[in-house]
Amino acid sequence: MRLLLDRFPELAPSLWTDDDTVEVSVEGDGNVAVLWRLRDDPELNFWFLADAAAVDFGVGERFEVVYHLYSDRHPAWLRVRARVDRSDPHLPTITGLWEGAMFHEREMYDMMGIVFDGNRDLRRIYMSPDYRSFPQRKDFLLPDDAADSSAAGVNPLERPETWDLSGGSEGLSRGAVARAEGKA
Amino acid sequence: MTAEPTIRDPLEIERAEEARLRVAAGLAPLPRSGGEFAGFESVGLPDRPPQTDREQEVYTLDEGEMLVNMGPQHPSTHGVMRLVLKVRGEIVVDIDPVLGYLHRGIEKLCENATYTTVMTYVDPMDYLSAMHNEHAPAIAFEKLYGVKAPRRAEYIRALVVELNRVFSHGLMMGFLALDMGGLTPILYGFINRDEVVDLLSAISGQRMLFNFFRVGGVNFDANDEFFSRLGTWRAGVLKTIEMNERILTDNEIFRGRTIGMGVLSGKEAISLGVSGPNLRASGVPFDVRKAHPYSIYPELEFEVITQSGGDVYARYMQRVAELKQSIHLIDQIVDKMPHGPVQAQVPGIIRPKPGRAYAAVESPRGLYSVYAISDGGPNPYRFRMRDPSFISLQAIPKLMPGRLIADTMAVMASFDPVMGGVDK
Amino acid sequence: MDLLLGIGRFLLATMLLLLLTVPTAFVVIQMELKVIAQMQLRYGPNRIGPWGMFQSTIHGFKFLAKEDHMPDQADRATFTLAPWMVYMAAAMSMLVMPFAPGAIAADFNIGIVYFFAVIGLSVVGLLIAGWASYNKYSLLGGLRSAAQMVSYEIPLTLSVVGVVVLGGTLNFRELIGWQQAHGWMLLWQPVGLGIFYIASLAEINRTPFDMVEADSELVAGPFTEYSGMRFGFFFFAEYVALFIMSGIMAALFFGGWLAPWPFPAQLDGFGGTLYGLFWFFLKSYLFVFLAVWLRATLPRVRVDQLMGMAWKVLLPLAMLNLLVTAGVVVWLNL
Amino acid sequence: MRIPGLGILKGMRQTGRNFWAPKVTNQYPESRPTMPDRWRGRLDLIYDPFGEHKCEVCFQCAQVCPVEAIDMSGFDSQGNRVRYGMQEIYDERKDPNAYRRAGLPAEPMRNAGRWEDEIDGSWLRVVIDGFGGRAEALVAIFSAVQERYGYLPERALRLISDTMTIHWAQVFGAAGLGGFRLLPAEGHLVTVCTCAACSFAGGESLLAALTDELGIRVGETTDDGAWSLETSDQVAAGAIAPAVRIDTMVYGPLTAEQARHLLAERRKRQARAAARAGRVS
Repeated sequence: MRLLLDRFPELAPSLWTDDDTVEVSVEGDGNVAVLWRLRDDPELNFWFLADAAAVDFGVGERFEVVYHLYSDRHPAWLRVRARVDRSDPHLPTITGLWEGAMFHEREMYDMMGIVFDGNRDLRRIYMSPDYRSFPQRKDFLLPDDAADSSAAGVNPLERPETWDLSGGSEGLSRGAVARAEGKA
Repeated sequence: MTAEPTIRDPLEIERAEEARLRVAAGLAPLPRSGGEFAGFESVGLPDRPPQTDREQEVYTLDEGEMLVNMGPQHPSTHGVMRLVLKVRGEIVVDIDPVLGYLHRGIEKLCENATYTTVMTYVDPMDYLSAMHNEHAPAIAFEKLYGVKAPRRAEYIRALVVELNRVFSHGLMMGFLALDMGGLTPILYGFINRDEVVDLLSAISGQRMLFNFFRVGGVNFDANDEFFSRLGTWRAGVLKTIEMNERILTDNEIFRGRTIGMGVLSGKEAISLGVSGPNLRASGVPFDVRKAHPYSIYPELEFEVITQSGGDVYARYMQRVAELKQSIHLIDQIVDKMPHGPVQAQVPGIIRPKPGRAYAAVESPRGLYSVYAISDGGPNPYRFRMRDPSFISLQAIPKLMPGRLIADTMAVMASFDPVMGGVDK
Repeated sequence: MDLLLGIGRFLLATMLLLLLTVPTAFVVIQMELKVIAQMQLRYGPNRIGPWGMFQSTIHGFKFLAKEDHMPDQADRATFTLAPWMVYMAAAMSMLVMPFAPGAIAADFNIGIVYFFAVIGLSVVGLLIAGWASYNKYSLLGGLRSAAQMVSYEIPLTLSVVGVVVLGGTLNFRELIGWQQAHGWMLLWQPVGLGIFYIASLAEINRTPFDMVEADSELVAGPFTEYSGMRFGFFFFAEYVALFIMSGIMAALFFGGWLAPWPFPAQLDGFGGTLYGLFWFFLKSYLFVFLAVWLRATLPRVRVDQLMGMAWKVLLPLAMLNLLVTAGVVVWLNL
Repeated sequence: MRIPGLGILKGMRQTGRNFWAPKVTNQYPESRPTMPDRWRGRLDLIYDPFGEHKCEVCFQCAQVCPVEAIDMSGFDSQGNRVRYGMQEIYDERKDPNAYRRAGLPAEPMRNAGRWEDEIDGSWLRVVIDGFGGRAEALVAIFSAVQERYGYLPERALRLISDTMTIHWAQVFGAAGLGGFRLLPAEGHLVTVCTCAACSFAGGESLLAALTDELGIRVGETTDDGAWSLETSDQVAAGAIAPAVRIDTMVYGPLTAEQARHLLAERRKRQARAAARAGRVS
């Protein structure tokens, strides 16, 4: 961790540790540079991309693309969070560093609508090519599945007044934003 | 393939081009040509213009090439997956895997479920390693909620997880043989699987979708019935595996088809994100159980097995070796099994403090990880699962060009993908 | 009068043989179901009839009851012709089959030539089935069948030429007579036997050479688009061909209808026919059993390995075998 | 140095040996496997020693089913038909659901607006807040709702479930327990307890008195629909025997005289309420 701080003094404010995780945050387009240095630095050597996932923090908030890295030299997982603007979600691709990030990025594009610039194959992976929504965004609601689930009633997303997807998404986003604030 | 005539009337070319454009734009149905071979080319092309570079590359046909759709309904795609093969005769030129035929949106469903019910949703993902699917969320949620499972619970977890690995690897031997036309090993694999599954149902009450792990422990303690069945199973487990080994390992036809086939170097494998036995078969000693120990694995004695070949045969031998290692681990776990409770005091609906947790386990197919975010509510705010077979699938288009159609099946089976996990 | 009698006898024989193919197929299919099941630690079919004996019969009648479906863009004439051709190739080659003394439908002088000429016809049937179906899998399967059968025909025939040179005849009956006098051909032509067995498995598309309908790769090869009785014909033809190849192998290398001991190697009269039939069927079904056993054990070989084996191993070996045989025959002046 | 063919022979030896080996197939209908004690894969209802279903239609299984696959119906203690299941399979939610899955903008639910119309949501929330939103007060809240509407509308139950964060199945199960009506009905329901304790303590004469007073037999309704009479052996514990339940309230111990008086009181109150309603309208 000390080594990490030596190499990346600019990331120090965002450093956060858990008993088995070290976490840093970068601004959107800084992801490639940071990951590249993390991978190729001989002492850090985070050679394995364990996971790449996107998180939606609700309407009016931000996306985050979260990379989990592994290195033989360090006992902890390294989590790199890259912030993405929600209204204009663009991020440089990391398929140049790890080819295997291709399916990760296609999935993120399919589910969250984040566009990875430079990705050679950015198309839908699960949904059909003519599909228009991004299902894992928080403003994509599933009233039909959720209203009867065991958590029904506690989740403000499933109130009938928020069922209308087209216009009235304020009701839900308030709740989501409030909770996102509580967390972030 | 008959070659198209090279000299043609320009007007005719223009007309043909226009017709093709109309088809691409969805304005006209695909032409129904007669029985001539050229007619095959139009069938199978996507009915819209290609969007990405890669799509352009795959769906543009050169002279003498054609597209073959392998799947979604095909005898050996391990579930419902579609491989679009671009072939020149029998030689595969390119492959485009098309996924999503089994997509159920499990991540989204889990975000609408409580932490306990998540366990039931992840079960049918990678249905051959349901216990591993439950293990990762259990660890992640325990981290989030700040509770530790009792020691006996951890031992029972490790025990059932290794049992699950045994039948999964045993089945892989069978599937690999089946995709190469050998009928018998799969049935011997299922004999073993049935016994393990009965065992697991003796402890969890279910045969396939166990719903056994809980936040802070496991659902049931291991009872006498389980241990007595375990003893019986342990006495005979190596028999079916050795049967399969006798049929396959030294078989000249099997060796001829697998050795040197689909060689994945360690560097490529890392770059592609391949993990688990497939990565170790390429000589990279990366096993989450050792690399980032969880549960009780630090207390057990085992070595990370690797192979040097990186080909289909190495992946097969890696599975066999790991299978025996798992049986060895099961012996150790049963020897060391402590007494005590199996479930910490955790309410039915938990509301962890806001936070993030990442947990990874070594599933039979590789690194299976969960990233969970809590917002203080009863459901996970974000629940992300990384399924190893989803990522390993990317290796197949890299390995296949220049090989034959028949090898596609062998290479794919050697990666042992499970479509339930790939499609989430 | 003689001509009429001959025609009548021929018609009767062909009728009998055609009728014989169906129960033969039933028995072989039943054997395959049951034997593979036993080897896989299963019981196999055991519900229909005593010990499940009528399972394959029900299979056959099931084909009759199924919908006869033809793809829209299939070539109707050839699509219909293909199953017929494949079946006839199998059934016609039974004509020269030496079941027992006095039980050969057509005792040609050139029985062996006739046999290889007719059994090779099935490749045409498979090829046009693959082409007519308007299906890529069918097409690939059809082309595979053409490549495979054409290349295996050569070592198959060459391995038999050794037998013919030794026996000095192309007639099955005389060949069996020669074997009675000199001992089974097995002892004289062991290499030829090996080549013949491997090549015959490839010729009739049996595992491990079932490239043509490789179900994990090509769905069902040329048969993909066939259903109902058309598929039934292919299915039957496949198993009839298996029986025929086993029978021919018994005739060429294992003394045909001869008993394995010389005391009464064959008898005269009607009893002799029965005695011969018994030994012939016993030997044939032993080889059917062997083929089924192979199928239960082995994975499939790949196309290029298959062809490589035909041209690089079997063909030179068969040539060598022929050369040595011919040399020995000339040298010893047999 | 490998001898070619030896591996194949090894495999053939294995399959050949298995040809004679004992078989492992389970011949299902003839020999049934012994399932572990914990086996919970059975899909049938369990019977008690008297041959009755053990299921009490408590909906708990439907509640814990994570994928909401259980759809059940039955009769509650009052003989009302009760049902728990995913309604959207059959009616209003189906179409928007399909639209949304296809990624198209979905119309609002056809019936969504009726939630607040059918019941007075704000009033109900006040009631719930009045009880502090505690789960123990569920029965009291039900009583208030039934007082107002004459039965428990499903929308009200849904709202209670949502507001009090109690699972729907629990709410619905509690509503099925005693005295609550899940379907609209006129009048009052008088239930006389016929359990052993009540019978010994004079339940028979109580029933006779009520039959006489109302002029109907058990299981019948008066001509104006105001009163229904029935018996049950589960009205109350024996401590208050003999007991009578009128709608949701349980009274006891009662003599025949007290029962007549109780009915008269309720009739008066009903008349007053009717008069007040008449004035307002």
